[in-house]
Amino acid sequence: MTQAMLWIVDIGALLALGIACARLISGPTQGDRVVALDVVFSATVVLTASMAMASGWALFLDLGIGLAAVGFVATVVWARLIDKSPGGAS
Amino acid sequence: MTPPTPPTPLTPRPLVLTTSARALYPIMLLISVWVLLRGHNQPGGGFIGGTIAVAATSLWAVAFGAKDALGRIPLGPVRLGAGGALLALSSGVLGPLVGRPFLTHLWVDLDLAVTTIPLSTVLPFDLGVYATVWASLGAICAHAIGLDEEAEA
Amino acid sequence: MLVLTPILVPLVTALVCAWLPISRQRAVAVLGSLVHVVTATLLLSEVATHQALRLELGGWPAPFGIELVVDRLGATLTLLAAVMGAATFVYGLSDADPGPRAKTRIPLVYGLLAGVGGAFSTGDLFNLYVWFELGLVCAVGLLALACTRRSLEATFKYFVLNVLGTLLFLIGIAYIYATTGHLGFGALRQAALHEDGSRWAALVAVLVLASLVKAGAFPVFSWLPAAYHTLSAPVVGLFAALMTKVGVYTVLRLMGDVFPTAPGLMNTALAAVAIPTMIIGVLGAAHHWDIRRILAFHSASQIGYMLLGIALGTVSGYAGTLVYVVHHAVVKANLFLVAGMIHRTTGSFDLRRCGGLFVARPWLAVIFGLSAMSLVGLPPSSGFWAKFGIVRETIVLGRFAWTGVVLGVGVLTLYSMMKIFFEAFWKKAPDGARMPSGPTGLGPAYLVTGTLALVSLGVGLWPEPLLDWARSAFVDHNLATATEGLP
Amino acid sequence: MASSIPTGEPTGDAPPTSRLIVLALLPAALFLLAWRALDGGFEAHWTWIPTFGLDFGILIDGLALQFIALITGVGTAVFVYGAGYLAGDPKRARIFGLLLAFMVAMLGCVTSTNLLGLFIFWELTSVISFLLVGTKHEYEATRKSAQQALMVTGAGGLSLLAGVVLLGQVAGTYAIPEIVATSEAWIDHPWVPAALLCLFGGAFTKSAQFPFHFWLPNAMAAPTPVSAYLHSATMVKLGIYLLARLHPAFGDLPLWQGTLIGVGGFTSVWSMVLAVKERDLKRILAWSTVSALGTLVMVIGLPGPGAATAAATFLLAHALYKAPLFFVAGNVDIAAGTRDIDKLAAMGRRMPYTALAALLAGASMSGLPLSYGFVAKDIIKLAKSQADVVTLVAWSGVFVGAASVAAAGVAAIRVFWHSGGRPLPPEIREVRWSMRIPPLVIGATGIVFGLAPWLAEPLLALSAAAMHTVDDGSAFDVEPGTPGWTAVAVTIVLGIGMFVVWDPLHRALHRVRFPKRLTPGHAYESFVRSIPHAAAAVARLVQHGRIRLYAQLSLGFLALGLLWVVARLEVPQWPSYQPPSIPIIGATVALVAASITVCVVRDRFLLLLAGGLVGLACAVVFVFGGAPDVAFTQLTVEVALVVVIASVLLRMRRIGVGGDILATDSIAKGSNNSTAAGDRPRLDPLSWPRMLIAVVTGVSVATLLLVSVMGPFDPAVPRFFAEHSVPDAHGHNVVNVILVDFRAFDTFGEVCVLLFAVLAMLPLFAALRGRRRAP
Amino acid sequence: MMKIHAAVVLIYRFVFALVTSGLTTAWVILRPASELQPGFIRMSFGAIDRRGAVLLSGLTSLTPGTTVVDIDFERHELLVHLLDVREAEATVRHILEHFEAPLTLLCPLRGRP
Amino acid sequence: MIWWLAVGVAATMSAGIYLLLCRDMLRCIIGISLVGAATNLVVFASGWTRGHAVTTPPFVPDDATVLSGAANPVPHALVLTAIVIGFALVCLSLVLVLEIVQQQGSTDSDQLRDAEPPMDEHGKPAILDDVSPWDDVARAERAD
Amino acid sequence: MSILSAGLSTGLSAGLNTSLNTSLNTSLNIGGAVVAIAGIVLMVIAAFGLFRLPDALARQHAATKSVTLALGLVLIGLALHQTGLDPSLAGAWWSRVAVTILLLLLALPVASHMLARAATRQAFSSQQLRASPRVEPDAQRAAAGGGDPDAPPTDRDASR
Ligand code: NA
Ligand code: NA
Repeated sequence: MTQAMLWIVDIGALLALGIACARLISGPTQGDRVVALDVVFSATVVLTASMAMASGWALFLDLGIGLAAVGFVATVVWARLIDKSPGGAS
Repeated sequence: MTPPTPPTPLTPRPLVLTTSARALYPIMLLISVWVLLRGHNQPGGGFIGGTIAVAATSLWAVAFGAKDALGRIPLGPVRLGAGGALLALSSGVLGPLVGRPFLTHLWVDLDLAVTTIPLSTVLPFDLGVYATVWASLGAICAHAIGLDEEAEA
Repeated sequence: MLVLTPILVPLVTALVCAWLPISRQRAVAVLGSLVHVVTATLLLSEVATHQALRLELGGWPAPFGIELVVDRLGATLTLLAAVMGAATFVYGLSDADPGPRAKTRIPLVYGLLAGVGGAFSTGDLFNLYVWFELGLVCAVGLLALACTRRSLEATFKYFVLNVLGTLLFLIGIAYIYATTGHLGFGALRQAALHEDGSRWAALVAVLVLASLVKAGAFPVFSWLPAAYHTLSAPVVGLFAALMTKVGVYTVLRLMGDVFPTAPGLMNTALAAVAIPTMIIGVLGAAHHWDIRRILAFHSASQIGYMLLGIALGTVSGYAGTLVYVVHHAVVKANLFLVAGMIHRTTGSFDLRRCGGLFVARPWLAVIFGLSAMSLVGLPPSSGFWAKFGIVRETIVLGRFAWTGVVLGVGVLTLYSMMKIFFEAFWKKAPDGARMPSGPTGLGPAYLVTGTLALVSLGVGLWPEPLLDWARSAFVDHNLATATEGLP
Repeated sequence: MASSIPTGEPTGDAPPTSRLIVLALLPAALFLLAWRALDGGFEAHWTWIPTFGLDFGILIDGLALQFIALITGVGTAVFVYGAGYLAGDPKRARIFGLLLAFMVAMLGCVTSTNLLGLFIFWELTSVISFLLVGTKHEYEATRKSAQQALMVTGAGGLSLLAGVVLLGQVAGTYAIPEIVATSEAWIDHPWVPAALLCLFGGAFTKSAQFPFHFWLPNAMAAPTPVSAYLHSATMVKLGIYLLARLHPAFGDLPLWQGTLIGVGGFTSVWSMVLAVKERDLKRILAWSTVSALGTLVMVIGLPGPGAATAAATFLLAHALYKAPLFFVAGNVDIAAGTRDIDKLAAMGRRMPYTALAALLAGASMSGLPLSYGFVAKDIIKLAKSQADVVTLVAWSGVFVGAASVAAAGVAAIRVFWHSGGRPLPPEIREVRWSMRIPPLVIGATGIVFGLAPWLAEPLLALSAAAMHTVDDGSAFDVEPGTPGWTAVAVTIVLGIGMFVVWDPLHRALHRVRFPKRLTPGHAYESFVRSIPHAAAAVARLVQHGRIRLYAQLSLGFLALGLLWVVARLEVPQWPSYQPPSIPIIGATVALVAASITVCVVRDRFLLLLAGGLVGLACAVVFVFGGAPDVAFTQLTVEVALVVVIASVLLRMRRIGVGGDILATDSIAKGSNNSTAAGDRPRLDPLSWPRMLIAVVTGVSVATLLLVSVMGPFDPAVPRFFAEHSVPDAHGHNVVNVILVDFRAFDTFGEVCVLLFAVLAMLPLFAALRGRRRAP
Repeated sequence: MMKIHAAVVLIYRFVFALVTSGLTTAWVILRPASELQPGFIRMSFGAIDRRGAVLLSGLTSLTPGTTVVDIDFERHELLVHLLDVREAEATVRHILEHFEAPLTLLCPLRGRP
Repeated sequence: MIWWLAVGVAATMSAGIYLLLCRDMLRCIIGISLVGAATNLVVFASGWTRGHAVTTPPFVPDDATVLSGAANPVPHALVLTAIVIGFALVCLSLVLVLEIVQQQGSTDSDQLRDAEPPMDEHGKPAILDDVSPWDDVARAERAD
Repeated sequence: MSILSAGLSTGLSAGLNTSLNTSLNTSLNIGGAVVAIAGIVLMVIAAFGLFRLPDALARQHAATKSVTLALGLVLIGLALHQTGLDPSLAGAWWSRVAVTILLLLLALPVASHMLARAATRQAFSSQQLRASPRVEPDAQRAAAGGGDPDAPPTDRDASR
């Protein structure tokens, strides 16, 4: 059951990752991209959690913690930069 | 009570950002130090701790400006970076002082009444790595964020 | 601890200078250079009595930790780096184009010296890569220091091609590691004994290819003539002395020492790189009228000689390359330094705008003449013995075509050096040339360039110590794959 | 050519003879000292370069002694003459210094026992000659002459070096006596012909033999003392010296004989033809020097016992007449301000001493009886007859002799006694004593030796013995005194005839349309001219300034190298297939997708994001490859990269560089005509060579990875880390233990790299900040 | 004690808001898009200090369908983006009812009437 | 697993090299970062002996003193530092290009012809204006 | 921070170790899996929202709120499942999951706010924003707190 669940979780996370990446790439505004980036980070946290379970090493969750922290910073920083920038959509 | 100015589209410096940056900056630095300290046995260490501190600096830079963020790096980025490298170096020099090769780490168990704390030269080494990574990458990120600061200049 | 000094002395100097304000950097740098030269000399004398100095860092035994190994090859180049670092520093005290007064300049220079020193003294492949990176970053910093359009352009070209080389080097390290499980030179040497066959050669070839980029061999040399001439005089002197030499050193270390069992086809392939490098370099130089650009192309050409010495694959060839490296570092740096003085005196680096120096600055003419003779390889100069070692070995091995190229390129080198001599020294100063009438404040520059010219001359007159030393640097490795030549 | 240059030399009652004349005491003393070696010779050795088996040795035997006598004797004269000639010349100190250095180099060359030592001094003489030829370096013509002299002799020197090394390799030594002594043993070595050809290259360039003869007349740009010393009496004879030195070893080889006789003979004839084409007195003398050198070369090549004697004798004779004639030409030049024989006439009345010297030397040059030239030519004839050479060679001597007579006539008769029909300018008068005595003394010596040839015999006998093939004392067996009077008469009569028709002959020769492009001098010129062209072509090829093409060249080379490396792989073992986890599949797909995206995408942000995606995929690989530390670092770094990239791109947009990557969105000042987006040239259209290079590199790198992981991997190091991490390094995170302990030095270095990267960036950031502040 | 109670209430409402807003947004995604009518409104808040304003904005953002775009502290106004402006009135009332009171208690605006 | 990774390496490396050959300097830099990423993957995989990827992280459990059955930690350490360095290099190049763009107004690397200007009409190299910006500064400093 | 997490983990694992039995383990397994899968489904839906929703501002709702909730659910689900699988790891898991979720909760409003600002800045002009209506559920408060919404606009951004 663990395997099946992890399989589903992995697939789901990758799916979310893929969709988010598609939005990341297709834009069209910077705002869209930074929104997508946030999703990317969250999906990656899911992947680390899945790895933590699959490997039996809880320490992969630490990765998730760090990722949540710095991912947040990335989102905020990028959003703020867009917020400050003069023009409209790229 | 009449506000002094008419409604604005977007305030230039978001209150949410500055307030949360004030709160998160020390927390993130604490996390980074924690990651640094536990690095010898758990994931972490100087490099990773340093990069988390860099995230804190970036956050501060984006909230309060690059200059302010650089000013919050103790000693300033160049001196902290150089000092970190020198610290790492000096941790290696203790080895030769007791007749062991350079960069030989020494371990001493500090016997307090309650508990013994293992002290070692690994910590200053990793601390030096942490300091330099923070200072260097923090300077890069803060300066980069500062590239776009003309609105406030 | 002495083994550490090639790295730590310049590095600590750099770090302390980075800490200090610009007004107090110079004093530290003087001290650093002094200690650097003294320790490098001590190191050399140590190595002369012991075979090689080793230090297992952190006390971890050799195949496991990082080992620093300074043998005669490394010690020689370390001393070279220290001396050239000190020389260019003293030269920088004159007002011959000292370069932008930036707070980061002295730290970057000493960082570069540390990177170079690290490359010369490490006994570990990945550690070598680390020092490569340090040198690269510092070089980029020095190139970009002026922030002019020209210097940034040079920086970009330098950066792209050199980073590529560095990354390829790292890939090569990964291959070697994946195959052997080792990174230390000693363990790799052992592993190489059991390895032969094409796969091994292929993996070593990747490392050599990457080193060729650093060395500035044709056709991966474009960064060199694109970048050198944008630097200020003392820095370009340092670059000329050391940058490409690190690449040559690496090729020498890899092919001559660590992986000596690499088959002979590699040597032929290296010659196939070295010979076009010599020719293209010397022809490219003949095209130019800017002294620094002439000299930069000549650097490439001379790299060809050094690589050819390695390609010979014998002790004499390797020794010839070592002698050549030492000679070229001194002489080419000196020529670049003289170019800076010419610029200071005539206001231009372009030969079409210089002139009249033979009369106006006779001692400069003497210094240039001695160095140029040395570069051409006319006796009695260090260049003659450097070239002779390689010519002789090509003949010993019956590679007459190589001999022909070596000698023919010499003629073209002569042509270029004469061109500089004619235009800058013999020709009358053209109208509008701004020759300063008063003192030019070139005292330290004369001291340095004069000394270096005398060093070259001295080596030319009594080369035996250097030749014998260079030979001994390789003889004891017992690596000769070809028979010793006579006489 | 050189005569057109204003000399700037002192005339008439200009400053007195320079005090530098005391320097003449040095060669004079050496000259006297050298005679002490006449009985027994002198030999000395010092260890010099054992690495190459080199001793620095000095050997003064007969041949060396003759050359020493020549160098110091003529040297004394030159120093005396030069003190007068260069009086008041601001460059005189430098010239004297160089002449002294030159003398030392010459002495070193002729006394060195070691071929390599000889070579070193040989090259030194070339360099000093270059500097002396370039005395009047302000003039381009002078510089060209100097360049030519050094290029030709320098290239010859390199050839000589090759020859020396080859010979050293064959003979096992560089010591000349040993080479000579052991030549029997290795003379059949296949490398010997190559060595000889290389040696010839050196000797012929130095001694201006065809086809390298052209540089010598051009070197007449040098002041007269220099020409007299270097380019007639001494330096140009170094080639002769070398050939004479090695003659004992190779004299019996047909290659040796054939080449020397052929080249020397032809040179001696051809250069006299060229002499007739000249009007400049100094150049005429120069060509006759070339001719004499050719004769010497030929004579050395002659088999038979007389050759050595003939060579030694002619060597002496030539020095005795050519040096004074050069002095004479210099005197004429000083007095009249020209060396053009058309403008010179009837100088004898005003310059009686110079005219006398000219007569004395001219007689010798003509080989008139009672002069030493006569003795020499006679011995040469004898040597030829002994050698049984072909008639053509024998009779070439008659032509050369006749032409010499004519040239001597021009120099000694025409200039001084032939009245050109024009009145002599009043300012012409005899030169000062220091310029009169040297030609007179040497010229007179020639006559003295002609009257009493036995005076020179001890020296010449020794010299000839040294250059003779068999050391049996037969060298000097040629008894002079049986002159072929007919031949002498024919030569002199012919010579007088040529002298008489010198001008018509000159005009006739100029009318002959010789294909100029075939002359060696022209070949040299084209070679020198072609260097810049070839160089420009090379520069166009390798220094076009376009980084992408640099990268293309470099990467093409690397790709080729990698391909070569991969192609040379023997059928390797490949890793077995191991089914991957889903995230790895996802990461791979992401890598491929991102890779394709970055290549085709137009938008800058997209490009950077796709690049960031690669980093993310790498992080996934690291996570599922069991490396949380690495993944963590990758992710945090990725975040920092996002920050930096976003900042940089936003700044770019502020500058005005838009999002579209394929368009040249230049805002370069001046080109303010804003082109529509559709008109913009596409910067980076997809190109096949680039793709090919990229794919070859990528696939090769991956292939080599698959190949290299097949081991044989020695697990000792990771095992050591696994075992010692906790007990000895007190850490459970082995990666961190490696970073801070096992391989802490790497970490330290990398940390420094980071710091210095920041130092490198600080000026850039400062510049960017400064630009923002600027309006 | 009042403050602790207020804080506990706030945290509870915070988590509750998070869950409901997450699910609501998911529902918004899944239902046909044409039903939405997004837009901005402005909303003033009471005597709360800066920290309180930030907290309020955070809580507002967690309310389903709303996001605070800007805080104009000088005017004591929030600029709020709504997924559906037709529900503006109800949303604003909900926010003020649930969050303003505890925040006024926790972070009162000092130095102002 | 290594086969999949090899595919990823090949793709990333190829794309990186392709971008390096482009005229746009920004593309060049992304090319460098891609090549760097591919390099990191190669180094990472160099610990997979015979292509067999061990995915257990190299941490010694709290109750153990010897690591067993875990991934080879050496490449991890090497990659870790390489990542940080790669980041610094990419940042350096980004800022460098930004300053170039600031000065020349475009990211076209073909316009980088200031240090290597084209030849003049006679095929001779152009004279570089060799008065460096700090030249006058140095002179002024000497003056006082 | 570390003390807190250490204490939490020891406490939790001790408690769970003693009290759990096999059936509880199984139910934890199944329950955890359900929660995790529900979370991941929610995440996919949210990601899907990046395409379904009309503009960046609307997408931001999906990206922040739904994704955060989804992530929380996945983490809690996995932690539950892990507790069922191997109670000895439960402490380590729960402490870390708690920290992560705490972090997410802190980050969510800020990120959401910043994202919304960015999206707004890119998609809407100053005029549009000024024209946004003021919604006042309570008329008295409006009089006390607000100025005149229709006052002539002066761009404060520009004046700085
Ligand atoms: Na060089
Ligand atoms: Na490392």
